[in-house]
Amino acid sequence: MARVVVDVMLKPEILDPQGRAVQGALGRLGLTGVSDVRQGKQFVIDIEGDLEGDRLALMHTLAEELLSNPVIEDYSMTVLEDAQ
Amino acid sequence: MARVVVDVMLKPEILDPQGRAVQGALGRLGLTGVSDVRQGKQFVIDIEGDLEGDRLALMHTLAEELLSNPVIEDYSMTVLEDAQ
Amino acid sequence: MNPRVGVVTFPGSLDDRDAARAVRIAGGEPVALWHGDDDLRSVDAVVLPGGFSYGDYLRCGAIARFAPVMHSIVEGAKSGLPVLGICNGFQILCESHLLPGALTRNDSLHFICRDQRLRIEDTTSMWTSDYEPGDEIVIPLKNGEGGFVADEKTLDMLEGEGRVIARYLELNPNGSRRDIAGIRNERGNVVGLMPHPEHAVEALVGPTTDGLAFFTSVLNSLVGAA
Amino acid sequence: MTDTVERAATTPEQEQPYAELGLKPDEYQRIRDILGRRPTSSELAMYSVMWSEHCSYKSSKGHLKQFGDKKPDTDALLVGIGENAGVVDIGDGWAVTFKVESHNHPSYVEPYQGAATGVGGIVRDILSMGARPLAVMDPLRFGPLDAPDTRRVLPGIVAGVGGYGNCLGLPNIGGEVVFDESYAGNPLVNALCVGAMRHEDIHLASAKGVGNLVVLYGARTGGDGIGGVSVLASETFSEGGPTKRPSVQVGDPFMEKLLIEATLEVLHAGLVEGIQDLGGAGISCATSELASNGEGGMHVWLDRVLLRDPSLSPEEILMSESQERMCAIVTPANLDAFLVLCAKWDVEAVVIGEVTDSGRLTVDWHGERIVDVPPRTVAHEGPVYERPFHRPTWQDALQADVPDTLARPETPAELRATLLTMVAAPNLASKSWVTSQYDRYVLGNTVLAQPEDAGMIRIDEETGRGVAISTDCNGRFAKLDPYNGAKLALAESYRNVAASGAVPLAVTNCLNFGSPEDPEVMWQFAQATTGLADGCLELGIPVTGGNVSFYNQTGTTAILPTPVVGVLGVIDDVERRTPIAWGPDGELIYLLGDTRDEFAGSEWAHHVHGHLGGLPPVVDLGRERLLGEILVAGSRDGMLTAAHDVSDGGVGQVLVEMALRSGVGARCWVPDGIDPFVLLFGESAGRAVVVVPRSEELRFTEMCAARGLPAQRIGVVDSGLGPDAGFAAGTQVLELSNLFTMTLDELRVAHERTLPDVLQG
Ligand SMILES: Nc1ncnc2c1ncn2[C@@H]1O[C@H](COP(=O)(O)OP(=O)(O)O)[C@@H](O)[C@H]1O
Ligand SMILES: [Mg+2]
Repeated sequence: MARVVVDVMLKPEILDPQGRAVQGALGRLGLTGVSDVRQGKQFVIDIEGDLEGDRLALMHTLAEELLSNPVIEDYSMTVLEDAQ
Repeated sequence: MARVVVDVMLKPEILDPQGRAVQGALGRLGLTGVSDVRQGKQFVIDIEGDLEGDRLALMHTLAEELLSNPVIEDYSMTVLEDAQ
Repeated sequence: MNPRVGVVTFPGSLDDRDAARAVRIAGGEPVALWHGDDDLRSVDAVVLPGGFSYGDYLRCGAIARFAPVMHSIVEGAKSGLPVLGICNGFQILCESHLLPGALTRNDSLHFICRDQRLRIEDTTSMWTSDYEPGDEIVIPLKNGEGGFVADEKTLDMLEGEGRVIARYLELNPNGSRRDIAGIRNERGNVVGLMPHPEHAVEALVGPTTDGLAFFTSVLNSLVGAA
Repeated sequence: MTDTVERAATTPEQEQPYAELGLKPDEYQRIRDILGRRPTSSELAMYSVMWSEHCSYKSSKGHLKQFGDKKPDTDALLVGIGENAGVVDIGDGWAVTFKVESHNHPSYVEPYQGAATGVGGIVRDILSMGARPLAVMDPLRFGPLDAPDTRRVLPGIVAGVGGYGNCLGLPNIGGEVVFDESYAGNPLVNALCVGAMRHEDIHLASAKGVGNLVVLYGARTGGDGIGGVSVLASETFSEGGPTKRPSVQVGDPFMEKLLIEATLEVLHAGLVEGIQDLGGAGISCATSELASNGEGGMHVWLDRVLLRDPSLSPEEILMSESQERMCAIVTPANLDAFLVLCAKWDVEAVVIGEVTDSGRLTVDWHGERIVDVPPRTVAHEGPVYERPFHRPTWQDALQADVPDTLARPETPAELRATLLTMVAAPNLASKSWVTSQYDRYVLGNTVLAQPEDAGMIRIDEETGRGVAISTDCNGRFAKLDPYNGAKLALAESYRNVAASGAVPLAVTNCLNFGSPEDPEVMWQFAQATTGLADGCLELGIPVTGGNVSFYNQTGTTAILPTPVVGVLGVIDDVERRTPIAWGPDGELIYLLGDTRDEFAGSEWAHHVHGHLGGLPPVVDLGRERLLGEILVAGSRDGMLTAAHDVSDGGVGQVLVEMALRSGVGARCWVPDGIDPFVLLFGESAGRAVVVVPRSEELRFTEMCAARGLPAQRIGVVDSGLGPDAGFAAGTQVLELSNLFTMTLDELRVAHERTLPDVLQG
């Protein structure tokens, strides 16, 4: 059994209105010096069996094309093998 | 300068319709054996200066009370000091 | 003198004009309240209207909760000020912990706008006293994050204490636990409701006028108390 | 190194990438002639975006002129074509502005954001006239419903339209969802906005008053949409490799909401001399248009522009299409008050320039002059092309391929089965899967919204004065005959507005076509614009504005010519609106107009036979006008309970929609002399089905007879047909005497399941 964590973030040059809103709120609530906030998505995926070969490749493709939108987002993917 | 990463996930007992939809889509696109998907949020926060003492405590409070809603969500927070 | 009902405008509030109109049609005097001002202008009751306060970024209602006006409203509510949160207002009330639970993404994952049938379950609150228990009404529902959730214990408590004020009939549009459309606090002065009674006060522009009684309820409660 | 005017003068031979920016060699040469030197890279950026097809209308201008030349005599037009949006007088001191625009190509690349920013853009156009935006509509067109591409783009586009409009607090009161093979790979996303203001609040985009300040306010400028105008809109779309800067723009409807409130406050406080939205071509467009419309000169300090991305070059800042920005001309005395109101709404604002009488638009970047041009040459004196056009070689063959030999249903059972098939056809099925994702209630003034014939909003709560709008186009008709197809689109839209009880007043349009460099497409365009201009003259309603979208094609195959027409009407009291749901038992159902055997381009030929050929239905605008007058008089004098225009799908579709909307059955029949199939499915223009209370029957039929409009009784509302038809009492039934009966439940399932079955999950 494997656990895959996919983090999806808007590309740096794309406007992130959510991040901006959070940045504003953090400042109003007294946290000084916040220079940037970006808000992304995180997917935690539990998969039975080993994630290798074709399935791993497919997982990568899906992370890029389904879980993220390559036109505006970047993704990063980590496979944790030791998930219970 | 510090970078703080806050991951926010729905508590396990709360229904996650987005995760369910992703699970269905992964299966339809040929990824077998997906037993669970949860979708959460990730905040990447860049802060000027060192994050210590009161400011660190405030950041923790805000992660718990602003960035997540303790009624339905859990959060985890990591401080990366070496951000450029 | 007509009771004064404050309607709060946050950046991104959308149904504030409509809520004020509903107050006026019900016979009250609407008073505009500004998010950045903690002065409640001696209003007798407050409506937190629908919309997308702060764009609904982060979580619906999460940022609005910290607005200066909310400090005063939370304090007022604790000492009995009637407060009605509609849609985004309901979300703000939950985020402010004036009401238990939270509102999550619709299970369909779509924003949904429909004429929704509800059953009024509780008429002891200040905002539902003009209804009869079991009344069925149809008012608009429009939200993207309207699924009411809370842990089982809280849900049982709400049911046990009769604090579910309205329930969805025919179709649960957003996956709300136990078909809950609205709840109240213990005292009955604070009510949160996902559908929009303020859009059902004029036959011409709403599906019914079934929503008007929310507003007449509070006006009558206030007059009765005075 | 910054390319300055000084440098440009001393390095005349430096090569410049004008071709990559979409400029032709002769256009580049013209720029050199205008300036008397080579342009700087910033000037080149400016000219290239402003002279793109999207901004300069270089291929269409010559044809669009007809809308002005053939303008009917009218007092209603307060501001005509050429401004951000036209303005019409609706009486009682109210003015209304409305316009439709396309966002086709961006919505294919990124459906959600493309559609969302399309809504955002048109809303700012309306706002920039000084009006409060009041409602939106979204005419959409896709490839076949079950095409994989449609399943990718449709949900995203719908979510984007809804996501932006809902968050902005504008009710969505109508639109279209049309499926056709030709839109596969090239969906059409048109967005319409309507707003209202008092006459005295009308504002124009002009920089008047030397010494006045140019204030840029709203969102910060980022690297988005750079090249979007010139690359996406003026050259054929191709899935090229990634460019350095994203061509996709992300919208922030929350910022736009703040921008609306802040803008209306500064306008009402009298703090604004001129105002312009930033859309295509960003700062290049706003500064050159404001200057060109005003004193003629402007100086800009470009380094003062607030940036989201500090690495942007001056060329990129000039071209950036970052959303949610506006530009205002403010006197120095009013500046502080202006900034205070912006701050109230958390809107950033900065002075970036001033109005001059130099006759030049000059731009400095950190003290160096990077632009020095006559603004008119940028904004209004771009190239104009007389593109060659000719009637397509295939047009005659297409028109000769009449649908007369297509197999028609004959027996009652076949007719019944065909009706069930037709009400479930993607183009005729219920669109509530789409419209239920849109807020139609917000602002509390929506009187009619989908699935009514027209969207209607109340403008004045005191008097009940309001407006109704419909957008329509049958692209198949336009392909068979673009001239009459455009007239038919106009006729349908006009009829829809009249059916709601409003008096048609003005027209906007969005002309979606293939490549103007294809002479056959250009012929379609020329024919359609002429048809529309002639039609508006005949109907007596002026074109107030619109938009042209070219290059809608995949490979060399163009989309159906799609001149979307929006008609706006006024109603003095929205209480007397005419809905499509019929009233109580016993009311009489009448068909108005002439029914002919017309099936070319019909939904039946398309859906059942996949056939397109012949000549579209006859269009008689005199007749449309008469029908409109009767529909409006029927509403005004309380003679009509309901009305529904007859178009796609024919009378069968209309009866089903009216029955489903009211939840009550009816007994209908086929009048003598009409073939049942032709009645049920024919698409003759100039018709409507109306419902008349018995007490009004005589008065109504006499009015029709006196005016010469055929009115035939075809049914009666009846909720008690269940038992006779063999169903339980209370079952609602639509009966066609001597042919068949159907329960409303059966019809509802057929009508409502089509979209969800394909799109859900
Ligand atoms: N098809 C059309 N019919 C009538 N007017 C049109 C049409 N296309 C463009 N126009 C008019 O040309 C002017 C310029 O259009 P456009 O550049 O799209 O304006 P904006 O940049 O303000 O959106 C506008 O007044 C617009 O209404
Ligand atoms: Mg404009």
